[in-house]
Amino acid sequence: MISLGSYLAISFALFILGIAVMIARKNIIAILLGIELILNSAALNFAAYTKFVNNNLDGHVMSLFIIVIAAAEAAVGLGIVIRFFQLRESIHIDDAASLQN
Amino acid sequence: MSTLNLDVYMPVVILIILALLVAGGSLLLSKFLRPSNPTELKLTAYECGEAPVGTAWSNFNVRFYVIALIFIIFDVESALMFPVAAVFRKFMSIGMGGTLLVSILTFVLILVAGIVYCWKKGDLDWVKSFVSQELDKK
Amino acid sequence: MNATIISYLSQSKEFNLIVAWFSELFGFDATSFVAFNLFGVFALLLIGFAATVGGLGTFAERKISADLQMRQGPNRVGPYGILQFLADGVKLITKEDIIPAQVDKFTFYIAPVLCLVGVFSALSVFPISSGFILTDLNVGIFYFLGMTSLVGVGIFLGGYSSNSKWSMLGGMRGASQIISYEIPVTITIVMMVLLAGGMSMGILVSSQGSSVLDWNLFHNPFTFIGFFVYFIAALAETNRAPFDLPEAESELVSGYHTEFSGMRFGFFALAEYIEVLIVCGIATAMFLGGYKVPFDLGTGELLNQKLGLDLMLAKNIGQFLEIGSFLTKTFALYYVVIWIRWTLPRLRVDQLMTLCWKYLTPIALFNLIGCAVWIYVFNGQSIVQLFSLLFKSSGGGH
Amino acid sequence: MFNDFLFLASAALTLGGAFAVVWVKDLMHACIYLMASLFGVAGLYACIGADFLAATQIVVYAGGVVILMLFAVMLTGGASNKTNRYGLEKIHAMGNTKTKMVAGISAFVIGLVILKIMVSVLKAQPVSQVGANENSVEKIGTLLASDHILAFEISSVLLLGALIGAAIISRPRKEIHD
Repeated sequence: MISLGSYLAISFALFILGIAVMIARKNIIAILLGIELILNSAALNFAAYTKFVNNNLDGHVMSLFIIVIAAAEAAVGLGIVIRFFQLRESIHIDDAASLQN
Repeated sequence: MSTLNLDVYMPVVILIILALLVAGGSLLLSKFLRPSNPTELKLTAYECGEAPVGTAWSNFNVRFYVIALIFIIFDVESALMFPVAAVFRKFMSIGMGGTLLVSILTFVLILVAGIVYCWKKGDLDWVKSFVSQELDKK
Repeated sequence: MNATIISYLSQSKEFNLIVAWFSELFGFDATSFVAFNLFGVFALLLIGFAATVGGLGTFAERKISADLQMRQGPNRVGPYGILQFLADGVKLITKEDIIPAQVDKFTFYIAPVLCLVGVFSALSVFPISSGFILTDLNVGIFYFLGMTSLVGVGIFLGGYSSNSKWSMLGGMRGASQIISYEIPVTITIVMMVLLAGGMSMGILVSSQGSSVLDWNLFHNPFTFIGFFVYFIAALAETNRAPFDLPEAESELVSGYHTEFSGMRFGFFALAEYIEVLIVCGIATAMFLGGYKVPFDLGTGELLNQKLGLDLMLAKNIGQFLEIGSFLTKTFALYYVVIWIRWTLPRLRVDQLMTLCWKYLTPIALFNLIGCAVWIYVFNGQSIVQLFSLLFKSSGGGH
Repeated sequence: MFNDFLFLASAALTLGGAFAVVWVKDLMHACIYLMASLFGVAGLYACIGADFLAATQIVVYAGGVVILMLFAVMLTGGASNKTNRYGLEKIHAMGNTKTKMVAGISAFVIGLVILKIMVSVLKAQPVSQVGANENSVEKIGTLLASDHILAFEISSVLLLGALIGAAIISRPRKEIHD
């Protein structure tokens, strides 16, 4: 039941759902939610390969750094979203079409 | 994976399920005991007798976000610090405590620099941020 | 294998007999099955205990505040009104459950449950005694941090979902206060992990001795400061007075649970009181020697050798002694919490944030650095050991 | 037995939460479902003995990122996101037919890939036994302090940059109000 194949399948499904969120949503925050899902699928892959393929825990460390980077990315991305909302009164992705206000 | 013994996680699962059961059970029990005669007036938001105007889901001040931002940075920092702190004694026993101490101090001080920056810029104080905005407007 | 209550019980032969009986009944190794049921039983016991303490906490709070204010307090229901909390529970259950029309139903339903889930699941690493800890995870204290941070989400959603100005303000205040004060708590816990050399509750407790001077509280000056930093910050994290800004009844009517009535409000209140208990217990385990009893009676060897008791019986007696010691310290801290609530006036929001960001967090960071340097310089010895060494050397001098 | 239960529950929570993030319209609910999905991922970590990763997942995501998301939703108008100029309710949860087509094709392709990998991998025998019972915290700490020490320090620089950058970006300025 708990095997590499099942973990890879779950990771793939998570990745696809994240892509679907990024495609389907027109809201910048929702797109950031999708990015979080995608990063989680990558971290899950690292952990699964550590468990089932090699013997050391480097994969866990990589997943740890992925989590760190995901948190930093969420912080900066949401900061940009809030700044954008202060400028445009909207967080719709189609409003972010110009480079300067 | 039969060799992997996950029984240590049983209490966590059991307690989460029990929490859901307690919540659902007591709500179900009270469903039979409590009266239910809602009126127009009961179902409005409580605003000390005034009629509520508009929705409460309005924009909030950005100070809340800066607080949450600094929080998550320190949260992640702690997530990185915990395992290193846990092996500090072990490294000292094998005579590598000095290098680990230096690395920990570097790690912490770099983040202290970030806190000092936010402090100087007035992101940390709750009231002065108004004043700084006013100064920016002028 | 992590130490769990099962690994303690499995030392007795009755447990093995039960396992053997179920094994031959089912035809496969039933250890996991028996463990599951026993875990369920003890989890129910723990939840019942915590809920009773939470209920009695409301009663004790009224009585103590009455004493502090020279009043009578509840004295009608039962002897000294001790059954007051049962009456309150009945009242909460039979109260009408009003769900206003403007609320966001989904979040309105799950917000109180999130608080309960966070608090209850944090109970699973509650170190009552060396044997009676449900599961002693390798990442125990870290898991505790994560699970209690669910309460912040629950409070924010409670404020958001009820779509009322008071609730919204209370929810935002509560969430920002909780996450702000989580930083000093986390940094202090990192310091204790640095000191103990492990993240599991067992290691945190066993890193300190049974006598008072061997507590981590007196290990070095930084831990002494760190205890107060942790206690203040954890107190603020549970939204207790003088930090109860989210439910400041003079500014926001009742804060994030203005629109909640009946049991849904009861969940918030229960979660708050149980969280106070958990915070006091963790402070006891990290700083005040936890469940340690003098002469290591908990292990039972002493009783076994001196009094010739059966080893298992001696161990059980030791467990009860440990539980007594742990609960005594915890309830002493609980009394201090209530005492503080009825002594100090409420802070202002800016004072709250100033206290967190400009006092507690820098002090906690300074503590972390200082404790690391102390451990490196003095090779992990406590200040008491250093003094004893000093006197020994001087005594050897003449 | 319990392992399978934990694994199945975590997988169901993960995928169900992620699917709900795709499906629901209210952004706040999407954040909550994201939290459920991340809890499921933590459970999946626990199933393969990565207990520290599971705890980190809970602390950083449930405690940090989700709170940050909820704050950002509130700061950008809260539930009025549903009724801003474009309005989320005008957008069907899965977007228009174009995005539906893209999603369908990509799902088909990825399904094939998953099938391929399942067939090839399911018979591969696991080499390592990183058990839940042995202390993975010490190993991770040793690795962080010895092999990955540079990444450890640089990550603190990354966090510093993220803190200062996000603080500068989201700090209120004067041209907001005109």
